[in-house]
Amino acid sequence: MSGAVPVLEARGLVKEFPGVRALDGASIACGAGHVHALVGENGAGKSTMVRILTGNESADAGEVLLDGQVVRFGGPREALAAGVTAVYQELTVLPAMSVLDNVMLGQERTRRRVLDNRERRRVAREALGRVGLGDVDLGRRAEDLSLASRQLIEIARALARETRVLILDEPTAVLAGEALESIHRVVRSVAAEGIAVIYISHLLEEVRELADQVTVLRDGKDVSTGPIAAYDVPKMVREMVGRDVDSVFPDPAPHGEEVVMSVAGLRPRGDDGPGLDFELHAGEIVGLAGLLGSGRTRLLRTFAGDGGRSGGKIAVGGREVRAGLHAAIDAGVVLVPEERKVEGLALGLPVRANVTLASIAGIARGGWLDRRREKRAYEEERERLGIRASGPEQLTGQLSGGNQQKVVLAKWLRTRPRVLLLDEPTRGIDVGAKAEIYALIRELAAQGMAVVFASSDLTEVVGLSQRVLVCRDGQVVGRLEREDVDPEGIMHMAFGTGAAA
Amino acid sequence: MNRAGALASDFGARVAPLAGLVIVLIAAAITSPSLFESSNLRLILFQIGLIGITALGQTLVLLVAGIDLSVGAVIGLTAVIVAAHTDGSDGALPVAILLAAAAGAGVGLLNALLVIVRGVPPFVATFASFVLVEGVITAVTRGAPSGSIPSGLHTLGADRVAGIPVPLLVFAVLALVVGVILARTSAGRRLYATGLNPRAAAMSGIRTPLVVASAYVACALFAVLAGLVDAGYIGYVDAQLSRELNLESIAAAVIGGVALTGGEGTVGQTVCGVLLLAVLLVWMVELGTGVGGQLAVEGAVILGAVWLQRQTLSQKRSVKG
Amino acid sequence: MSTAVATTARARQRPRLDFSRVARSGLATWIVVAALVLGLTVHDASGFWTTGNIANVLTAMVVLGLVSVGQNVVVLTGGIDLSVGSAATLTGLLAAIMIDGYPERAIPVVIAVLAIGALIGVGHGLLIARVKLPPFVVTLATFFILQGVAFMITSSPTGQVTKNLSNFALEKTGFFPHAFIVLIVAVALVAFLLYRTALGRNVYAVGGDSEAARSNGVPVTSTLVWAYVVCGLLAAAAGIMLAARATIGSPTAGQGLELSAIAAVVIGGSSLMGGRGTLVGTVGGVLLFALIETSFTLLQIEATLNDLIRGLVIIAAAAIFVSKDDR
Amino acid sequence: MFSRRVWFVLGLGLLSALVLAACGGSKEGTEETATASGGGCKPSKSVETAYDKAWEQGEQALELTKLEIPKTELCEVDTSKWQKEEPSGGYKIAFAAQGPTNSWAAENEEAFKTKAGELGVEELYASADGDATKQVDNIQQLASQEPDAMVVVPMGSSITGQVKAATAQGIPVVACAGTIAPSSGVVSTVTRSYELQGRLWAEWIAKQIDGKGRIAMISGIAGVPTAEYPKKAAEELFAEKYPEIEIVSKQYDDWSPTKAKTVAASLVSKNLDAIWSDSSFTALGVYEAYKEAGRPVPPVTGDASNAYLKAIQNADVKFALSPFPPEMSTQCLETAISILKGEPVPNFVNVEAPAFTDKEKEKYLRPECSENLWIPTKLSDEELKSLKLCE
Repeated sequence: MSGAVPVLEARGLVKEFPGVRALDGASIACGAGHVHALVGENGAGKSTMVRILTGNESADAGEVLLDGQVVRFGGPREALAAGVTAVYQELTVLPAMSVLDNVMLGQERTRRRVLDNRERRRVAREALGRVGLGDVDLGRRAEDLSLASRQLIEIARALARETRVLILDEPTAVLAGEALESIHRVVRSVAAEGIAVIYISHLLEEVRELADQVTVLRDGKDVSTGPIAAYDVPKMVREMVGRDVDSVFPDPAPHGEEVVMSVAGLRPRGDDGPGLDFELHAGEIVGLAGLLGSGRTRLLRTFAGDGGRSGGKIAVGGREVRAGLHAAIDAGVVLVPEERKVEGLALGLPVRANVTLASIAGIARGGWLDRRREKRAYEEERERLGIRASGPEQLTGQLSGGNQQKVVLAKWLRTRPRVLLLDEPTRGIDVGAKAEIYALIRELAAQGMAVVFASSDLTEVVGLSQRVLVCRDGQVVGRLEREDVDPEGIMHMAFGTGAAA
Repeated sequence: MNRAGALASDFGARVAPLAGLVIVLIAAAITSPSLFESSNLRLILFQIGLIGITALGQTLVLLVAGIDLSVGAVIGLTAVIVAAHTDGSDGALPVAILLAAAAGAGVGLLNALLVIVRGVPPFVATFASFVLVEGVITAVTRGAPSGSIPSGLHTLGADRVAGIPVPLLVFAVLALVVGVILARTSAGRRLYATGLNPRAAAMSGIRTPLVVASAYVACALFAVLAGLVDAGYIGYVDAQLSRELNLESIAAAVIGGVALTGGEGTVGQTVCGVLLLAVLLVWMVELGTGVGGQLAVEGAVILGAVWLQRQTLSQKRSVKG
Repeated sequence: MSTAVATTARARQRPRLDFSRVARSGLATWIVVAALVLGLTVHDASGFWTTGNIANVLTAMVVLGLVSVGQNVVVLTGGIDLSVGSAATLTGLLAAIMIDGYPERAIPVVIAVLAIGALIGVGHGLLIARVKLPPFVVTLATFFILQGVAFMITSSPTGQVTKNLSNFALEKTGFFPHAFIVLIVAVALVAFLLYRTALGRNVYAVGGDSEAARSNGVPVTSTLVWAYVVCGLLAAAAGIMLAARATIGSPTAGQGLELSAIAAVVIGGSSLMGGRGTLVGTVGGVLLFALIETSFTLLQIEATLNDLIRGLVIIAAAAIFVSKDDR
Repeated sequence: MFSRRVWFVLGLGLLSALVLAACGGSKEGTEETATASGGGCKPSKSVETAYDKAWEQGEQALELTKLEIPKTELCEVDTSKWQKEEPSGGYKIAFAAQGPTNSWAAENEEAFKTKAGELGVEELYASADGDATKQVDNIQQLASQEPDAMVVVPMGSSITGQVKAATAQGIPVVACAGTIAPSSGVVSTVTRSYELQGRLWAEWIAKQIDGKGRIAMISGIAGVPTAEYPKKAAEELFAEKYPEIEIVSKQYDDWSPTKAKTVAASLVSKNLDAIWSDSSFTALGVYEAYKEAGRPVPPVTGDASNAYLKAIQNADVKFALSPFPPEMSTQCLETAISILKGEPVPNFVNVEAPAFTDKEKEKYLRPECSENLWIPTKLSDEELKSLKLCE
């Protein structure tokens, strides 16, 4: 920053919610043309800081400065007008609206109060071009586009504004491969235009590659800040969690010989391919790799009985399982979905109720809930999984992402499943909690549970799996045993560029 | 949020309708002391019973993020069926009640089918079945319901036990039963989970279509019971009443604090709302404000009650950030 | 560009002809309308295709159309307005009372009454957007309050509109009732508002996801207020039309309009969750209702069957064309 | 900032509009004469006599002295301008009816239909479903099918303009079982007089309590003519003649037995001396409510239903009933036909129906018939059976 006044600076931000101090004197300063990474565990206060910087929330104490002048945003509109734009972690693309309308959302161009469609198209086209979506049909509904395109539309929307500070809140959390690269390209070019970028990510390698500066948040405070060169990944992790996390991936125990689930000629609904043959052993951990939309999730869901089959058979413990969610659950095949807030939890229920949601019959006697048994169940799972909640009565919606994920896991573990299916088990979860979940998966496998997980995070796939299936265009195109697993090979298969399979 | 905070705001949400009730009671006591004479009190108690029974059913439907506008039609249907089948004879009553219950359950099932299978918004689905059921009644009775209500139903609608109207007792028992089911059984838990997040509930192995259907059928059956109570209360087929109970049952639950978005609300809150509404209705008649004043005050109280809840709720919500 | 994008795009590109798409575009109701018109033509062409009958259908569309179009704007924001019937009643009554037969007063009173409708909308909008009360409850309350105020003013007919006004409401040229102009103008204005102004885009955005809209700088509060203002204005316009047709003020004139209006909007393919729906569909829904109502008299259908048929048509239309993801 | 601007603009608009509106000018005429046809109405002794007859019957039956008949403009309408040769298929007469929303309407429409069949009239029917807004459209639709004449059972005042449009189109309109504002141009009104009903009940009440005491008034549906006009007539009478009668409470019960009973129950504690009401639903509710409270039932009024007579047949209750007979629709039809034949018709036909008190209850009770029957009925036994009203 070489002494120049930073474009955006926050000093000593404090924000308190009833019972929680989300920010406790956090500061950050970002100069023009720089990419400033903001990292920290979930619940460290990153999102709250973004919400304050963008006027969505007002700080209890501390100040925000723009070009050295103290500003006080009354709402997002004022922040946007001042040139502070954010692209949020949760997509704010409106599915029912066209690409054009989505890019122009909140910044309509009008002439004498009437929409100026020519100008709108021009602006949108230009912004989309800057994110590499130059040839997309402006009239298409956003819901018809891929997740990656929608993420890019969000960025285009920000670029169409007179933006001086661009805040990107985990823009790559849902992306992989080329899509990820294209975002990186966009970020670099935006910074090169002299815009200050605040970049939030859990992918620390990405941060190393992209950022000029980094600020680490922990417990609502900025514990460390400096040029990225001074930080390697282990150091960032150390600062984030306040301790060393040496070995993220413990060594796997060899799996058993018993076949828990066998799949023969399985074709998910809408699939006209040759069908999948596959055996899953007790204690085995299988990773499903592939690009977004490659059919990973669909395959996982077909295992879980959700979505129907075009053909094929699944047997668990030698007994055939009909298609259907309930049949699968009864057979001990359960799915921890990617969208835990949408598909995993009733956020308005207390934690104890979500823990017992799938095994409600187990804590009821003849339909009557046994409160004490339920509390005991909660305590058991809290200990086993290290759920951090204020108590069994806390509303699940108030927990952090990692803890919510643990509650979903707990919900299924109480049904004593034989096959645990996980879709993006650590998406949006911080490093500390990730390690805990990896350890847990290993432990469950060691106890004889079979695990299949799908993930976009290659490190995760490589580190955790004993076997990897690679999907492309809805089919399993490659199988790799642990000793053959390497990231490059997986990518080749996923893109269909290598000689493999 | 810590536990004490959660409890406090929960307490607040619960207290809001109670506070409203107390305010109305005090205002009523000041403006028209005669409201608390025995005959008026009995009337209030009866109103609590009649509105309450329908409001309980409505609560179940609201908890699964639905709404039932066909309640009134089912009440009318019940009276018509009982009158036509028994024509005043007590002997035929049991069968008539079964017929009415079957018809009511049929309407509930129709609602459920439209909502679950076809995904029609509950508001429209139940409005459509309201029109349809009223249509069936008119088509079959040709506008003039035949037969009469057997005197046996009088016990249910107009008798008193120890000075307390039977409908109130029925309501009290039902409220207790529904309250316990919601709070203490796995069925109740499934209902809340389904209302809060149907997708997550289904993914957790809960048969959500069954849960939703049960709520609609139960609501219709409560309406049948309300129809029997009403028929017993007056001893005649009342073709006019039905429309009002639609709105009143919803209003009672909503005043109490049951959310229209599903999964939020308890029977206790509904009971509070019912008490408030029943007192209000009788008080307005007692005041003699005229129909205009009655409607205006009713509207204002609904607004006030929800406003009060909003104040306590806004604290609770802000935690999410 | 990126393969990931391309891959998923290809998988989704296959053209699908499913009901929900058709329903959302608002075409579905027009298919039902066409079927109904065809049926009526086959059944009784000489009765249906008379200038008189067409005028009847168009006339029956006016009041319901006005409130439905207003309702549509509110529904697009994810809201609902249960008070339109009461608002129409009150404004119509006020118009008749204030005009009271003085020709000079007609125009200012019409403006004043429209302003009252708009004020009702501002009230709704502020309670919903600022105080954040649920629209259903707010408008249920005002449904009672506005009808109550109407009854407080009078419970028997009173007031009188001018001859010019009532003539405008009652006269027709051939098959074209003059009052239909009001509906055309209203639909044109609202269409302009929805599709050609920033406000219209914002209405869809707020209905689609109000949090997302807010954080992207869409003025959510004012968008909501404007939506309810449009709804209130059109309810007042409907009230004036009711009064003009009645020639005198009645405290019960608009009762029951709200449910028909909501039904017309939903059957027209708009989602009660907001963000999806078209004006074309809503107008189709209104036409459908007008056709049903006028057919009862045209075909001399046994009166006891009216409600039954009405119920069956609404259920059938809802069950077939209101698609699952529109919930 | 947004809303403040809007408030300002709206407020300003409202204010200026109101100021403008208040500026003088002259009022348009309301065409006070009963017939829009203008000048075709001659005073007629026979019409006046017929009108008074219903009043006299009431006076005698209710044992009232000096029942004051309010001034009404009565005359005989010259109908020659509507005279029309009867077509081979019979006259086509439109009937804008209430629709089968209750037994009164069902009987009303059945009677019309039967009579039309007898007279060889082609009936063109429209149901308003009890809704005035719907009836407005109905009238237009009926008029567009060019009937020879139209009979309207008015649901509310909002139909006035559309009726006017129909009369302007040259269709003679008969208001039936209710009144429509004179500005509508109806040729003749055939109904039991609202004034008669309201005043008859009021005078009887006054007599029961010797002109002083506390009473309540309960009427049907707010804003509906059949409920509002008798109430208005009674209120005027009480105000003029009986200053010592205090009207403690005015309520509506929507003609719902349940509401009637709950409203009456809330009045029990008010120590009323009598209750004025416009229907036997209400009278029934009053009886039930007082009986349940264990209090003596106050004198009550209403129209005449079998349900009420059945309920009180063994009880000692003082009441005065004045029927509002549903089958007056036949008289409406006859009037319409007279108009088409060019015969002079009265501008107002006061439908005769026997008012009676508790002394005559045995005479009018029909124990073999349903509660839904309105008495006394002129429908034949077969018709009653086909409507499932009697055995």
